[in-house]
Amino acid sequence: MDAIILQILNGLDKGSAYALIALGLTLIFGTLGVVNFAHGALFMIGAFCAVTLTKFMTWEVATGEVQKTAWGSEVPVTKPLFESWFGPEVGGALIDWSVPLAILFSIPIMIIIGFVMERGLIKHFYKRPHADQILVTFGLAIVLQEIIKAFYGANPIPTPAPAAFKGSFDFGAMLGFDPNVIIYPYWRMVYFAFAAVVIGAVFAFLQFTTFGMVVRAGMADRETVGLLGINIDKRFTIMFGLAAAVAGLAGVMYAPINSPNYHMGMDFLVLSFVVVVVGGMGSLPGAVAAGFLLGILESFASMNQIKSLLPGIDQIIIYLVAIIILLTRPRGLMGKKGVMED
Amino acid sequence: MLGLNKKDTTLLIIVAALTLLAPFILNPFPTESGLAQFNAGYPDLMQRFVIFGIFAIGFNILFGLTGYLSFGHAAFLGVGSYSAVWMFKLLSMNVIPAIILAVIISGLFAVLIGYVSLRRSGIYFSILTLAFAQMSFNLAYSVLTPITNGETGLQLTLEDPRVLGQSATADGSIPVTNLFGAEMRSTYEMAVGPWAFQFNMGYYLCAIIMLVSFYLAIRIFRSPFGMMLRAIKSNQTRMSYTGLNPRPYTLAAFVISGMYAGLAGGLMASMDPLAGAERMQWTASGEVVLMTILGGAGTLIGPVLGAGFIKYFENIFSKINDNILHGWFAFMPDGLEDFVVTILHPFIGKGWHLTLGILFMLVVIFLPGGLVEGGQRIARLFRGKKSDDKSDEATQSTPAE
Amino acid sequence: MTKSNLTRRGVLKTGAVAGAGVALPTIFTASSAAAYTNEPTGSSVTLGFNVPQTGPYADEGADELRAFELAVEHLNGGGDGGMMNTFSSKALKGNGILGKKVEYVTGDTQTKSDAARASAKSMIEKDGAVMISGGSSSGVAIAVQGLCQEAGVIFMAGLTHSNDTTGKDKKANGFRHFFNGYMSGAALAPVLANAYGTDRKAYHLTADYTWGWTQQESIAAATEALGWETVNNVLTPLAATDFSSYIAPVLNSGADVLVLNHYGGNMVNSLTNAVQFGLRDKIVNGKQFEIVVPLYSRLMARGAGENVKGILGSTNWHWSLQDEGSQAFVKSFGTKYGFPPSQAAHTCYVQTLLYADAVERAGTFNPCGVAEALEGYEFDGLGNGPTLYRAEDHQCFKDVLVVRGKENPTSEFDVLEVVEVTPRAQVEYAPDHPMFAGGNLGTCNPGA
Amino acid sequence: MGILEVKNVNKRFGGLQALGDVNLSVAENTCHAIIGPNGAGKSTLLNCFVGKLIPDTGSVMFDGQSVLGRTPHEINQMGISRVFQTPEIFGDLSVLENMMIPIFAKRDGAFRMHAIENMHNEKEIVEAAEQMLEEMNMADKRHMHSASMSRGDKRRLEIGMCLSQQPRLLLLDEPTAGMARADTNNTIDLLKQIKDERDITIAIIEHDMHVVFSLADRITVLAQGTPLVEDDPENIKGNPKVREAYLGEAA
Repeated sequence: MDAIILQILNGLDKGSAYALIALGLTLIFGTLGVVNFAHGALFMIGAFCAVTLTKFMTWEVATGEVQKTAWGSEVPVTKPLFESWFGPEVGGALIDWSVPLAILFSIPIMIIIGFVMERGLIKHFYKRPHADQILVTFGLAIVLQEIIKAFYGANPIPTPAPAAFKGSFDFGAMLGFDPNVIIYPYWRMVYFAFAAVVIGAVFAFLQFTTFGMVVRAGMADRETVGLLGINIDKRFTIMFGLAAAVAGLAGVMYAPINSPNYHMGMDFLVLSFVVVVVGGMGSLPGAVAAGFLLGILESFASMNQIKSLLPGIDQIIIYLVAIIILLTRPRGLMGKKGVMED
Repeated sequence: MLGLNKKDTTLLIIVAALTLLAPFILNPFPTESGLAQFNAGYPDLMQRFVIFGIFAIGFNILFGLTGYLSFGHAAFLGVGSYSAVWMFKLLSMNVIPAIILAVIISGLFAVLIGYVSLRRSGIYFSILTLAFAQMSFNLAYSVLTPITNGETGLQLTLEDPRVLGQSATADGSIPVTNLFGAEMRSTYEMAVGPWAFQFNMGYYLCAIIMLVSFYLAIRIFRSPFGMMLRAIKSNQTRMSYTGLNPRPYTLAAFVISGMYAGLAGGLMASMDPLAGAERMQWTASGEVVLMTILGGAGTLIGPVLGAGFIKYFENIFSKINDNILHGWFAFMPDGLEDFVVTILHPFIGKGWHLTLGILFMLVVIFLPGGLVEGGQRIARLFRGKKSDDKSDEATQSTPAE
Repeated sequence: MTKSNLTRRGVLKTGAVAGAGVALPTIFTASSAAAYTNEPTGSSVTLGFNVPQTGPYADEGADELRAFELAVEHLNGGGDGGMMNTFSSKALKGNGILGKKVEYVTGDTQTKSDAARASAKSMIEKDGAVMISGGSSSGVAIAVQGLCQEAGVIFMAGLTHSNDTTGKDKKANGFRHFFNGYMSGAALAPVLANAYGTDRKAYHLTADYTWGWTQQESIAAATEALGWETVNNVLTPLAATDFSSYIAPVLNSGADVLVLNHYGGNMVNSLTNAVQFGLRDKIVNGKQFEIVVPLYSRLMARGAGENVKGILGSTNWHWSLQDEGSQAFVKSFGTKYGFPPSQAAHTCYVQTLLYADAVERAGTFNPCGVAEALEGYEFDGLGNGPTLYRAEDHQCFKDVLVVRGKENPTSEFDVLEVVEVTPRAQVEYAPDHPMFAGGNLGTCNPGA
Repeated sequence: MGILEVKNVNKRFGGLQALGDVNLSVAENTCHAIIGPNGAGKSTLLNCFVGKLIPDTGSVMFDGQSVLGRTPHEINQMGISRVFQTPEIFGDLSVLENMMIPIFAKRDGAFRMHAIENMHNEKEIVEAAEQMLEEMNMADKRHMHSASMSRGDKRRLEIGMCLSQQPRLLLLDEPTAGMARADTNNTIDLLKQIKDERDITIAIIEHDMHVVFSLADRITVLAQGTPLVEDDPENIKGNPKVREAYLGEAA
């Protein structure tokens, strides 16, 4: 029982990341009809927004003193930029909170990146075959990755969460199990809550604003919306910006969970496509549901009891589930007819 | 000739000439010159060109004709390689049984995956194939290690039985792959002036198999079957209301292209008897998709061009380093030399991915029909304005060209 | 800067001049005109450095490449000579190898067996490389080692830690300077027993591929011999990025030590996740919960940030070593690049020098001569104390470092501190040790 | 006994009764029209004939054999061809190729692996296709990319493709929907000609009364999923029930 609760918690957390990425991807799929292989790269750039802010705050500025290094050369003694600006206390606190602060910093950046991508490139590919879209967005993803690699190298970069969120909470003790049986890190709880808020905000935005209504109508029937004389172009751009922002936010908050590296987007790309398709093309609730479902199943599959029964099941569970769902439900969990079927 | 019309015969002859003369064509620069870096006429890369050409030709039979985008084709390549290496381990070092087994096993594997995946179309089909291939890869890397030798890749050892051959040669090494005694690695070298050309047995075997595959692909493209496949891509509803069952057609195309992939895998193992699990990863499946689209999906020669393009960058550009750049630009004044090297630095060596990514974007933006369209535009340029209309018509009436 | 002009076939030049446009059938099997594959006949010799330039290990590969460039510079008489001055053998004179100027070509392994072999093949076939070195994973090392055996060139392995490289997959043409899983276990276990006691229950998380398995086997055997109990060993997928579902059940298993048999990105993520779960703040069985990372890479450890503090592991070499050889190497590397070298860089530099030295001593580039010169060779002054290249399996035997994540790092390079230098005698094993059994070195292949 | 016998067909979609107790008999070599207001269930009924839908209860017999549970291509092979509301042709193929495919299907059945056979050896098929194009007055367009033709031409091609299979029953689903007057008249003329010159049964669903009364020998009026009346065209015109349910509304 405790093991199951534990894996549900883990699954919710994994699912949060899957759902957030899949949400943005399905917005682009569903509204714009574009197969965006660069979506993983947007997630990665989000994470690097956090890295960049942390790096900036801790930029080493010379204090004027000089010390000798172990490998023989002399280097100036330095201290972090924010500490020299705001003093060790305020500066230190700001540095500690750099990841949450990066949210503010990343939203405008991601939206601008989304706008530029859509206006400069994706726009010209709406009417092109999916194959061309794959090629151009894949090319773009490689270019974005390589740019990040040129600045930050290939190794992961530690981006810690604020000290207040370090450590874990003992659910076991709270629920009456033995202590230490069900523990869960604070930051992962924050991530889950954050994901829930972002997902809720996106749904509310699409549900309760005129803009959202038009977009939902556009997802259902693009031609009619076009016929109504609504400037769908501008809205597509905004949608792309929104999707980029969601992917970016997912990345920013993910940075403390796993140190970001330049290819983290590619690691998530295939998985997020699977999630979107299992959820059903063009369905936002489907993408979110599939994200959580696959996250939880993946966690269950990594339980020792199950692994000893079916060795290697955790290696393939996601794909296996995807196959089963697609064979039993032709359009995924909540897919709409006719979207991306040809 | 050979049941082909004049245009296709010309194409086949051109391709045959290019492949057979590849050792000359790919080594245009004298060995001692700085530009020798761009020479691609060495056995391993030439083999790779034609082997990936076969892979892409086969993929195009599925994707180019039926429009079904498989994202798991590398699985068949991997299965073909494993089968071939097992044949070398158990039977003999002759490549023929290995290649035959590779084609058969990958064909069976394709029947299995195709039968299930083809129940869905569009992106759902793509994801099903992707899921199967990723499962194969993940299992091959871990749980199936006794069969696949996991991370390292399946390789030959001195202890292999090789019932029809020998476990080890007289001098205690592992025997090499051969075709009835002719070693795949044997290379004839020819020096002409400052040039050096290498003629490799393995390459010519691959090249001939590639030409046969290419010829078969032309026949399939031009056959009633090929027309049916194009009809499926065009309108499946009409297809079934015309009394035709699309499923066996798509399955046949899927299996044929799976067998092409298996053939490529078997050849790869024959040239270099090691089968790595990475061959089955989604990136490898993605690579053949990119090759086909880059060259021009649905065209006969496009996939081969795309395969050559990507493999060239992977093998040639990744080997250029700053040192070599300095060598090229040594004639410049020091400051300028360093400046030029600094500018080029991000695009070479470890930056070959970046160059490739940029080229993907440029090609797809400016040449919507892939490299083949680039070729057509150049041809049109040469032919001049007077024949402009004609060539337009030609491309229009034969969309499969 | 060396001007590399990639001469391969000096041998062909004569023929070419004479033939002047006429095809001259010189040979029919691979380079049979020469005595061995890619025999250097001109004034220079080409080495092939095959390192990961793309993918997750690109930074490690870049560091290896720096070390190679430095080694070539020193071999050709440039720079301050580095470890050539401290090396016990004085055969190298700074005039290249056997008087031939050293040139090199580079390639990208992509950390994939296939790509690595393709790249190595192109170096052998196109560029005429007579030795291949580098690499950052065991799969790649074993694949390339097999290729070099077939092609008849020497392979000087880079970073490869699997027992198999010089165990069941050992090859006569391949040589490994880097230590292995067994040595990690043998060096680490006593230190662990000292620090955490002999009554410990260990929970292993192991990367689900050959390297992970051999390391887990080695560590478990070594720790069990000292009284530890292995509670569980869970295999994790290579592609895993989030290890939460593997780490969460650890506390519940009754284990009080977590052993992470992961490398690179896997290690960074699993360690970060484990610390996130607060495992190290827990008391289990009345003891402080501990985490162990048997194979450390400083470059990668940096990615885990503060999480490595106080965590024990082993490493092949570390720049803070105070012996003369290490100091000389750190100095010349640091002067040239501005930061200290990694263990991967050290191994690659040393392997290049060892190869060059063996050629000098053998008086030939012939792989069989070189192999003979390396087999059973005792040397010192290359940073790891007195070292033996054992003839039976081509594995180097030398001291192993046990390190700990530093509590108060002074710079981003100052991540690890050396806890103990485990003497060579303690990590030695018989060539037919069960963990290394099943292989066959075969005979050296000169190609041709 | 008609060539197509529909008995007690019911079909529900969730709470909606789309078809309720439909009985229908189409006599051989006649043109039978099914008319009715929007949402009367005409298309649902047609889809039950071709294998796209399976009724909840009842039977659909073609020439004495049940079509239920068979796939569209099997039903086509039995001798039923269908023309769609929006012309369904192979847009990426040339007109001649479009015409060849149904002829192949007629000759070779639902699947044949003719992968390396040469098109040049299929003279009979090419000739039959050319001849059909001749009959459809489309011979001059044979090398055109079929997607680039006018809607009227596409319709003509689609009908030709169906006829080339020499079906015993031709199903027409609003063949003139969305057409200009001139195209509509051309289509009517074409269909009349087909009816007169061939031994063929036609079942037509139509909205346009002009078309219906120009072609039909017999008319069934469908309202809310149930047949209201079945009679000859003259009687239908005067039937007050029909006027109320359909024509009245249309007027």
